[in-house]
Amino acid sequence: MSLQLEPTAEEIQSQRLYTDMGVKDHEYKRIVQLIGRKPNYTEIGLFSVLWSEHCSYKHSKPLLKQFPSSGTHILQGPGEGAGVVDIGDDQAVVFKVESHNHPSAVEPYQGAATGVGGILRDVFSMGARPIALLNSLRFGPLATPHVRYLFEEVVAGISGYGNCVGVPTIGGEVQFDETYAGNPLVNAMCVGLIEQKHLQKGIAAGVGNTVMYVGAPTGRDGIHGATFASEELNESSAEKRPSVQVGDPFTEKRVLEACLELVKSDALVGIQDMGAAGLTSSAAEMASKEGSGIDMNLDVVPQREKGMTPYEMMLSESQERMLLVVQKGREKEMEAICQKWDIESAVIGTVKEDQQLTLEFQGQVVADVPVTALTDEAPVYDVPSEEPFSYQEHQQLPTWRPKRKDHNATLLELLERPTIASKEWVYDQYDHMVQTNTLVMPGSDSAVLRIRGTKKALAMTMDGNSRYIALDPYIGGKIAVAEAARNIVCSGAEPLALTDCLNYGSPEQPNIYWQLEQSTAGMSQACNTFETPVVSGNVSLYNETNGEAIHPTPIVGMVGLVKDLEHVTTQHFKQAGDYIYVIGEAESAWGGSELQLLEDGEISGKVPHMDLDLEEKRQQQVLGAIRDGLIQSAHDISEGGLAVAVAECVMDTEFGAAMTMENNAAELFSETQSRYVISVAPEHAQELEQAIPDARRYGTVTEEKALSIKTREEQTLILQPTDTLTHVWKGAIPCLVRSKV
Amino acid sequence: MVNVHVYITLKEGVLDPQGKAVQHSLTALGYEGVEEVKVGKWIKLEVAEGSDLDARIESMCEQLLANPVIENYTYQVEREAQV
Amino acid sequence: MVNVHVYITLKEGVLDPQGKAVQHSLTALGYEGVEEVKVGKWIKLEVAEGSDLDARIESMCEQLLANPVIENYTYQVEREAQV
Amino acid sequence: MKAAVIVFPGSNCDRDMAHALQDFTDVKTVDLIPHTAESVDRYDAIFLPGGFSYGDYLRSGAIARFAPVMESVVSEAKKGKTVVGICNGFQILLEAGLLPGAMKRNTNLKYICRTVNVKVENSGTRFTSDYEEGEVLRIPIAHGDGNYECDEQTYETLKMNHRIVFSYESDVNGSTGRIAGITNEAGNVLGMMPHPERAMETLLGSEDGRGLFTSVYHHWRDTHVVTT
Ligand SMILES: Nc1ncnc2c1ncn2[C@@H]1O[C@H](COP(=O)(O)OP(=O)(O)O)[C@@H](O)[C@H]1O
Ligand SMILES: [Mg+2]
Repeated sequence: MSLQLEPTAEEIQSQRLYTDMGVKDHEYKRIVQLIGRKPNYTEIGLFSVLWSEHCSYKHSKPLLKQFPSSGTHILQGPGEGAGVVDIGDDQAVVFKVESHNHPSAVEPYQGAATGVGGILRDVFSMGARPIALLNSLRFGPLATPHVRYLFEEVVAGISGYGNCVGVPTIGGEVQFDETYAGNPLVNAMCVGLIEQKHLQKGIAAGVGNTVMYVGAPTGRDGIHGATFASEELNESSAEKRPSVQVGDPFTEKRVLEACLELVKSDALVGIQDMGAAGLTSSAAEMASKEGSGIDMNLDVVPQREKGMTPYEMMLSESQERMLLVVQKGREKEMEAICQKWDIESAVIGTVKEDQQLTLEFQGQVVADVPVTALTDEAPVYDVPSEEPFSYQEHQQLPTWRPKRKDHNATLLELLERPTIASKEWVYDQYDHMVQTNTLVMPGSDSAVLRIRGTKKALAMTMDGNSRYIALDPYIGGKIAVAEAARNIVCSGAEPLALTDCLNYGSPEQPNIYWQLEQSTAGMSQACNTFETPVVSGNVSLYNETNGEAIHPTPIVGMVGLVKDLEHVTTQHFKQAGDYIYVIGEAESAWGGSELQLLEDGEISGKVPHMDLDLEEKRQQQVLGAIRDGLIQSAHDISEGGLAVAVAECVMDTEFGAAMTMENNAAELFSETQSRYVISVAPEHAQELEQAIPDARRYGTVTEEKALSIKTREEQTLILQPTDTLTHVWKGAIPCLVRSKV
Repeated sequence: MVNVHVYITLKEGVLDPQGKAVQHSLTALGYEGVEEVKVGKWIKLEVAEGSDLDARIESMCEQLLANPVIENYTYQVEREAQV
Repeated sequence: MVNVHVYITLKEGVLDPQGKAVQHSLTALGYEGVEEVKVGKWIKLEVAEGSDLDARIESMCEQLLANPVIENYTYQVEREAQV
Repeated sequence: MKAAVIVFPGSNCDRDMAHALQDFTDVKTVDLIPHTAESVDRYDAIFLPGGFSYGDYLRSGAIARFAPVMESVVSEAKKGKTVVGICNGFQILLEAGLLPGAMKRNTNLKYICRTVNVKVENSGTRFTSDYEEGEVLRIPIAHGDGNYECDEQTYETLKMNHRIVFSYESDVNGSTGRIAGITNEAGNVLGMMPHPERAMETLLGSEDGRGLFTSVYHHWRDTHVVTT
C-alpha cells in the first residue's frame, strides 16, 4: 500500500481500522488523548505493536514485578537485552530466553530458526559473546503426521541456524502432550560471556548523537509479528501472516562478529537489537530508557524491497538488524568495522532533547509521537482472576494409586514415552561441541561449559513440567524452579540466577490469569528460597488453538557456577563397586506423574508436595558433598521416578546396578520431589552418610550390564540388561518419527 | 509413466539468502550485470499416468514438495512425443 | 535484461539422498506409482543481454552454479515476447 | 613452524583449530588469516577450518573456494606445502579441485554431531605418522554434507595409492567406501570430515585428534630442522 493509499486518520477512527491491528476501542481513545489528535496510519501502527502484549506486558507486568530480581551478584536484571550475573574475575554471564511459538506453528523451520537468531542478538547486543544455546520445546503426540512435521522442522530450524552461527546448542528439553497439539512451544535461550568492562546498554543518550542502522536490509517480513504473537491461533492465522521471516545465519554470524568489535569502541553509546516490532521498539525503547527523543529519516533505512512505506519499515521484523547510538562525529569508525565484516550500515537519525519519536519520509513528517506515550503509557490491565472449579475438584480427589503390577514392563513403557525417552535424535542434529568448551554434553542433568583460562565452568539447564502446573499452579511453579536448581546442583554447580518464559493461554480469561498469578507466585517463592533472582525472561500469552488453551507452561532457564572443574559431575555411574544411594524418601505422589498419564491417559489429583526448605537443604548437602569429592555421579529423580532415574544412570555406560527395595510402586515410580540418586565410592560411604543424613544405601554399581531391582526377600521387581534399556530408550523417538502412518 | 517437473521458488518478498550470496559471488567473480538471483528447487518425478494426474501432482506439491507458506510452485508434465 | 533459468541436477548414476527421501515420503503418504525422484536446483538469474550471453551463462554454471564432478546443468533464456 | 588458519566469512572452527595447534603442539606461530589475504606463502602449513563459509549457500565450500586467499592456498599446495582442510575446509578443497570427489547431503538428510570411530587407514602420511596403522580413533563429526561421492575410477585410484587416510568404522553418512579423509596424489593435501581439533583433551571426551597435529609438526621438523 503506497503512502497515498493509506487510510486517513479519520478513516482509521470511523471504520475502526485499528481493531485489525489488535488495538481495542478504549486503547484507541487513550492514544488520541495522549497525542492530542487522531493518529495517522503509521502512528497507529507504532502504538499497535508497542502496546501489544508481546512488547508491553500489559497483562503480566504486575506479576513479573513480584519476581526477585536483584542480588549482590546481579549486574543487570530485567529491562535490557538480557540479564547479567557476576561470576568473578571481572567476568559476567549474560542470558535470556525468548519464545517463538506462533511463528513456529505457522512455519516451523523458519520460526524456530529466527527464534534462535533473535535470542542470540539479545545476548550479543549486551556486548557478550554467545557461548551456548538451549531450547525448550513442546509438541503434541508424535502420532500425527502434522506434529511430526512440526517436530522435525523445528529441530532442523534450530540446528540450521545455531550450527551455522557457530554457537553450540548444548541443552534443552522436549516434552510431548496433547495440550500442545495445535500450539507447539519453541523457547530458545542463549548464554553469553563478557568481560564486565564491555557491558553495553540499549540507550539513546547524548543529545546530538547519531542513530545508526546496522545489519540486513529491511523487507516486508513479519509485519505485525508482535501483534500476531499476542493473539490466539485460528484457521486464518496462515493467511494473516503477511510474510514469514526467514533467517540468514550467515549474516547473523557477521553481524555478531561486527557487534563484538563495535562494543569495544568508546564511540558506541548504546546498542539494541531490532527484535519484535523491529525499528519501532528498538528506537522507542532506547529513547525511553534515557528520557530522550529520536529523529529518524526513513528514506535512508537500508531496504530490500522497493516502495516500502514508513508503516512497513517501522513494523517490519526482518532479521539480523541492530540499532546503534554513536558519538557524533565518530560514525566513520563504526562504518569501517561494519565494512570489514561486510555488513551494511547507515546513519538514519539523531538523538534529541524533546521526548518525541519523529519520523521523516520523502520530506514529510510521517509520525511524531511522544516516546513515553508509546512505552511508559502503554496500558496495564488489572485482570480479574478466578480459581477454576477443576482445581478444587482435583484437590478433593482420593489419592490416586497405580494399578499395574508388572514393574519390569512398566519401566520399559516409561522409558519409551517420548517425554522420557532419549532426546539423542534431537541433539545429534545440534552442533554441541563447537568452541571446544563443552565438558558435559547434552544427555546429563545440566550441560556444562568450561570458561577458558580459569578453573571455572558454567552449568545450564531448562526445565518446566506443565502437568504439575496444570493441576496446581502454585506448587507447580515452585517445582519448576526447584527442578532446574536440582539439575544445576547435580552437575556440581551452584545455582546463580534464572531466566523464565511464561507460556500461557489468554490472560483475559480469569481462570488463565489465575494460573499465571499462582504459578508466578510459586516461582517467586522458590527463587527467594534459593536466592536465584530472575534476571530476564519473556512472556508468551494467547497460546490457544480455536479457543483451547495449552497447559500453563512456565519454562525456567537456569545458570549455575562450577567453582572448580574438579567438581563437574554427571548422572552416569562411573565405576563398578560404587554404592548407590537414594536421597529422600518416596511418598505416594502421583498427580501429574508420567505413570498416571501412562495408565489413565490423563492427569488428576494432587501434585507432589514441595517443601522449599527441605529442597534447599538437600541441594546444599549434595553440592557440598560433590565439592568434597564424595560423589561419583548425581542424578535428580523426576519424571518416571527412581526406576527411570537409575536406568538413566546406567545407560550409555559399561555398568549395571543391583538394588534392593520394597515392592512398592511409589519406591519405583513416584515423582516425590527433592530426591536424588547418587553413586559413591565405598571409601567415602561413611563420610557421605554423615554429610547427607537422608541418603539411604540402595545398592551397588555392577560390572554385569543389567539393572536388577529386588526386594529384601529376593523377589525380582525389575531385571533388564543395560542394552535393552538403552535400546528402548534411544529407539523410541527415531521410531516414532520414522513411522509415516 | 510420465516425467513431471516441479519448480519451486520462494514467494515474492521472502528473503532469499542463498540467492543473495550467489549474486554477490557472481559479481565478485567479475560477471557484470547480474541483477537478481533466486535459488529454488527443481524436482523431477516419474509418475504413473492417469486422468487424475494434475490433481495428484498438485496435492503432492502442497502436501510435501513445496512449503505453501513461503514457496510457490509450478509444474510441467513431459510426455514422450507421440509417434 | 533477460531472465535465465538454470536447472541443475545430480548426474545419472549419482545416488540422490534427497530424491530418495522424497520418493519414500510420497509413497508413505499414499501416492502410488511414484517411481523415481530427483531433487535438483532451479536458479533464476536476471542477466544483462549481450551477444556473449550463452558463453557467460555456461561459464557461470561451470565455475560456480554447478559442480561438474557430480552435477549436470541445462539452462533456458526467457525473453519478453517481442511486440 | 608457522601455521596459518584461514578465516572465511562464516568459518566457526577457526579458533578451535588455532587452540589445537597452539596449546598442544610445538608449532611456534599460529596466525588467523583473513579470507582477503593475498598470500600465505610465509607459512609452512595451511589449515582450512570447519564452519559454514558463506553460509554454505548453494553448495558447501562452493563460494569460499573463490575467496581471494584461495589463489595462494592453491599455489602453495601445488608447491608441496602442507594443507589440511577439516570439515568445511575439506569441502572447500574439493570445490577448489585440490582433492577429487564431491560432498552430498548425509543420507539421513540431517546434520550429525557425535563422536564416532575413525580408523587410520594409512599411517605413512605426514598427517598420520604419529598414529598406528589400523588404530581406531574417537573423533567427533559435525556436518550435514559429509556424504563423500566419487566415481569408481577415482575410488579405485584412491584405494590403490593408499590415499584413503581415514575411514569411518561404520557407515555414518553414506560416504563412498566409508571415506572420512583423503590426500591428494602428492600426499601434501589432506581433507577430512571428522574434527581432530575437537578431540584434543580428555576433559572434553577424547585426545585422539592430537596425533594429526603432532604428525604435521613432526614432519615439518624432520624436513626442516637439521639435527647434529
Ligand atoms: N517472565 C519474565 N520474567 C522476567 N523478566 C521478564 C519476563 N518477561 C520479560 N522480561 C524482561 O522484560 C524485558 C523485555 O522483554 P522482551 O520484550 O521479551 O525483550 P525483547 O525486546 O528483547 O524481546 C526484558 O528485559 C526481559 O528480560
Ligand atoms: Mg531484545
